[in-house]
Amino acid sequence: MIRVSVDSAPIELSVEVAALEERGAGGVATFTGLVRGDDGVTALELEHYPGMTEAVLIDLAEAATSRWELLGVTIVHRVGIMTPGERIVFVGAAAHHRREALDACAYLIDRLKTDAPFWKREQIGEGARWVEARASDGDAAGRWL
Amino acid sequence: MIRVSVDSAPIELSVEVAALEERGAGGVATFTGLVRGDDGVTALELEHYPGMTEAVLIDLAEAATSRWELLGVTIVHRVGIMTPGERIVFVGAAAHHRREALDACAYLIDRLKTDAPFWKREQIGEGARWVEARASDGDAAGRWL
Amino acid sequence: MDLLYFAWVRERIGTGQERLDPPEAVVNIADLIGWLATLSPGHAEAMREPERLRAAIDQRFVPLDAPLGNAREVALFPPVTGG
Amino acid sequence: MDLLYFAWVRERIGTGQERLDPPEAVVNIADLIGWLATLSPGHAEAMREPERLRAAIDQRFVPLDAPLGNAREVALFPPVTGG
Repeated sequence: MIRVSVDSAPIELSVEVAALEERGAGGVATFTGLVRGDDGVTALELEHYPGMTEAVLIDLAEAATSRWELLGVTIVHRVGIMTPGERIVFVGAAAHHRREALDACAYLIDRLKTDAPFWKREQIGEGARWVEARASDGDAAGRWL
Repeated sequence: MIRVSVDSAPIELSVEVAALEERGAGGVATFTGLVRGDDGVTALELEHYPGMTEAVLIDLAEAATSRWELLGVTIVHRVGIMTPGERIVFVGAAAHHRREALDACAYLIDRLKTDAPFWKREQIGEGARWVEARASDGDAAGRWL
Repeated sequence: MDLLYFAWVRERIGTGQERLDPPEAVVNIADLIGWLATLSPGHAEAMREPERLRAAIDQRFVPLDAPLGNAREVALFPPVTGG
Repeated sequence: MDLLYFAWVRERIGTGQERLDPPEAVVNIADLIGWLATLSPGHAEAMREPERLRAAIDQRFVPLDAPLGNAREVALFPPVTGG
């Protein structure tokens, strides 16, 4: 079962986890990305490519289910404006065995970082800057080739 | 910040995740182990070694924090009788960077499986059997040596 | 052809979407970037460093030397930074 | 010396804890297992396959050839299966 969502509403972690836990799996692995409040960032804005973003996330979830034996995959990404401490992204995988769930979870977030059309803009007091892509993200996604 | 708990009460996932999210991290990785309902198992009983179990889990959490730069580590293990779908164990790690959080989370559950004195007994209808240790768990823990 | 722009590409151009009809000599993404740069000072600023741009044709990522073919929708944007 | 038993070791012996005073010839865990096996049919059944047993001395895992030394608490149990 695949669930993909791109939404400006806050991510309801309990609801997402409960849906994965109900798949009858032996284990659920999750990763949640949060807005960090260091570096003076007061707000973060996420822009995406409507249509393409959702399609990429569905492809990514399907790639994970064909690579590992999974009972559930969830990818939820927030867009719009959020503040420090809020959730940006949630990925989760449910599987009979923990290794599958853990590996799939790492795979989903690594590949999402390089393959999904989202762009972050940091608000720092009165100013704002577009976040630059990091070479380390490409390296992390390359682990899964 | 380390939190370790061995308790017969159900694991409150939302509470545990919220505590990790409040550490100001960029990411939180979690793994939750659940009682599987296949194989006809009607209940699972977890026995532990009071005193030693808690000490081993604290050592394990400290080993993770010295190996990776973590803002929070949580290990919660339930004991006593539980039914299919209920949570047996929750491990979580909060870090500035996702790789640390993901690796620490996998490390915690892999090593918990081989190092922490817990024993599982499956109830199947009228009968019961002690679960046998699996060689694959030793292999998984060996990855981290 | 529908052109879509995201992030600082959108901001520099001043719009996120426009419909344009590139000349026949524009056969690939790199050509398109070069031609767009001639349209306005905002376009010029957005297209100034092609190596910092990424592209999608009909919602699939493509390299900058990809032919436009019968593209209905072409998007130009910086490297992605989600998650 | 406090002896602790867990899981099927405890069930076979019929108690989770007992205080015993092993003879001087019992110097390591393997000796202890052999001596315990002589105490009762339940002990004998629990100690029948030493290779399936694991041990801790004063709440630290030890191999079966570990000397007892001044152990105050010795635990015997099957391989762990938590998580």
